[in-house]
Amino acid sequence: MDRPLRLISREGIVDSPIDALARTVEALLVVASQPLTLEQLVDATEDVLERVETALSLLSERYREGRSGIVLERAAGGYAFRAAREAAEACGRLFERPVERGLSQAALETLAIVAYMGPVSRPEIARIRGVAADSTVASLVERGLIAEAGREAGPGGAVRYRVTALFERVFGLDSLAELPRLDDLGADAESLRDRLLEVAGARAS
Amino acid sequence: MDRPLRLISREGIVDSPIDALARTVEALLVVASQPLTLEQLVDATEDVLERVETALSLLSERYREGRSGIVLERAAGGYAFRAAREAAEACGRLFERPVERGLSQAALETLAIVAYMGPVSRPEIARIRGVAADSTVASLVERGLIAEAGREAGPGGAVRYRVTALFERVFGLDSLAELPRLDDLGADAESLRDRLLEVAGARAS
Amino acid sequence: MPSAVRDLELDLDAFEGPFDLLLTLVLKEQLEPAEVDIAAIVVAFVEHLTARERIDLDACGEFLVLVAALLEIKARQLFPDEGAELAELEPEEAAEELARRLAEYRRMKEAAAWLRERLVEERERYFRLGPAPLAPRPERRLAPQDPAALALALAGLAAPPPKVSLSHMALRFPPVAQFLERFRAVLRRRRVFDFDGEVVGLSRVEQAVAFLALLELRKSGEVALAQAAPFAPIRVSRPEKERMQQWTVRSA
Repeated sequence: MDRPLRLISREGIVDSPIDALARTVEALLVVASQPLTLEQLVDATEDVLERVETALSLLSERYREGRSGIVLERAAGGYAFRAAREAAEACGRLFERPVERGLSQAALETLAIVAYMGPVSRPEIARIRGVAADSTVASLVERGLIAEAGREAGPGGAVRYRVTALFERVFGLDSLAELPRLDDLGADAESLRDRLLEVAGARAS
Repeated sequence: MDRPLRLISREGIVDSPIDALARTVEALLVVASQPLTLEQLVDATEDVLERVETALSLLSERYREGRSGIVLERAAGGYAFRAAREAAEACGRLFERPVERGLSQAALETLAIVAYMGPVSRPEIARIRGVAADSTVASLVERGLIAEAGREAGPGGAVRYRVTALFERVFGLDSLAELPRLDDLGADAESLRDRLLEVAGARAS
Repeated sequence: MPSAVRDLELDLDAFEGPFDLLLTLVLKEQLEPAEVDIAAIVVAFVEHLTARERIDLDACGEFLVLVAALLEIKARQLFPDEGAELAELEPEEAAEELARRLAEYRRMKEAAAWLRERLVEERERYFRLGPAPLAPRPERRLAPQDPAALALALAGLAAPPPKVSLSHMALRFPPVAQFLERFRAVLRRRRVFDFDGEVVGLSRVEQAVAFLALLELRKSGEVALAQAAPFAPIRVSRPEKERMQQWTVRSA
């Protein structure tokens, strides 16, 4: 028996409780304005976790690339509907991409700093990038990719920023843990340090 | 043959052009934040009106009450997805937000500025806080904690804001006169404003 | 007068030609200061000096001003606002700190490149921004709040920020273009003028930049320069036939 049929309730086919739950989850996902976590789905459906997970796996079978124009995806720590990739061209004719359109190199570097090191303040961003960060930060806030996250400790502390769920969604990340590790570049710092010390030594002798 | 299957493309089932079109329409509808008119759908799919109408009727058969948690609705001259009625309670629980315990630093600072110095404009709030105020002000207006209170003098003057009765209720104040005194910061709103702008200037330099 | 400094021939990775052209290109932002190996310039100058019979103190002074300016520009580009902080460290600590920051920035540049690639990969993914068309509008409710938090927030905003040392920003560079325009304007009014008379009252650094502008004008054939004797005023006039110098710039 084909799985998607199990979601369809009508005369002649038994409507199992899990199908009803899957329909409720569908409904929640189609009205939500952000990805919904498993916990949110459990709370809203007032059902149990295992059953909600089963419903989600039924739905991801039904709503997947090549089979449906609506695709269920994992994003920003939750579940959300999006358009199928095959419809990208049609979507491009109707919808703008205000969040990521025209992101400058400065904006991407700032995003990288906030994503890897956040919460981080404007002065810290400026220190790392070597140029003032004010307008870049303002534009990223306006796009909804970063948001305020309190101030630095102490009097007169600067506002700090973190990346948002929208950032994760736009870049197709389920969580920030999916950002590539940059540890292997640590060796770089070593060799740079040695070179600088060499120069300093040469000067002193 | 059951109609919904015609939308499903996979081995063994022929994927007719109208099914592909229906998937594209599905995709457009799930991305839209407004109902889409027939004309918009025709433009975006670059297809002909009659075929788009056929695709829509296939979709309204698939996405209807009792059969699916997602329901295709003709609304306000356009088409849009909504949650099925059977999921109304779950949706209600999803959108009924728990009572928020506190305010973000951004919201608190903005509220404090408006409460002590209002009516005050967005540019002035931004100057004092040292960061753009747009999203924070918009969110406080939406939550009913601040409201518009005229404009700054002169042509093109910026909208000014004051706190609301809801604000007073939330903070347990009978009137703004009951706000905690700020003797060490300045005797009146005017000297407070000067002090804050001076510090903000020092922070920005 | 040939100058031991201006005509100092350099052969670096990023640049080949006389020192004054290098400075001009850096000030006009046509050459990345980060690419310039300043230690190699110092070595070249010291070799140049030792090849001469006696120490040219004037040349040393001019060189110090110009190379300090170059260092300042390079340092400012790499580590803005950090000069004072680094100066307090021991050389080894400073080297370590510098290396750490350079590596940090390089990592962030790589992360930015990864994000850019990711955007390209993900550009076929469309999703809804904002609420669904027919979704209920939620109402946000807030628990009772303490008004003291408002006073505290304002007190935080009224607290002066920590002091940042700006001592290393003391050297300010006026753009070369400013002097180019200034000298052109003077030459439109007068056929000849004294360089010293035009720059009197300016700081050493401004004089150095003005001098670079002058060299630039001579190079492009817009002015002719003459000096009656060493240390005599430099006379600037509208051009006659001037020898064009052959300089080459190699890209990094």
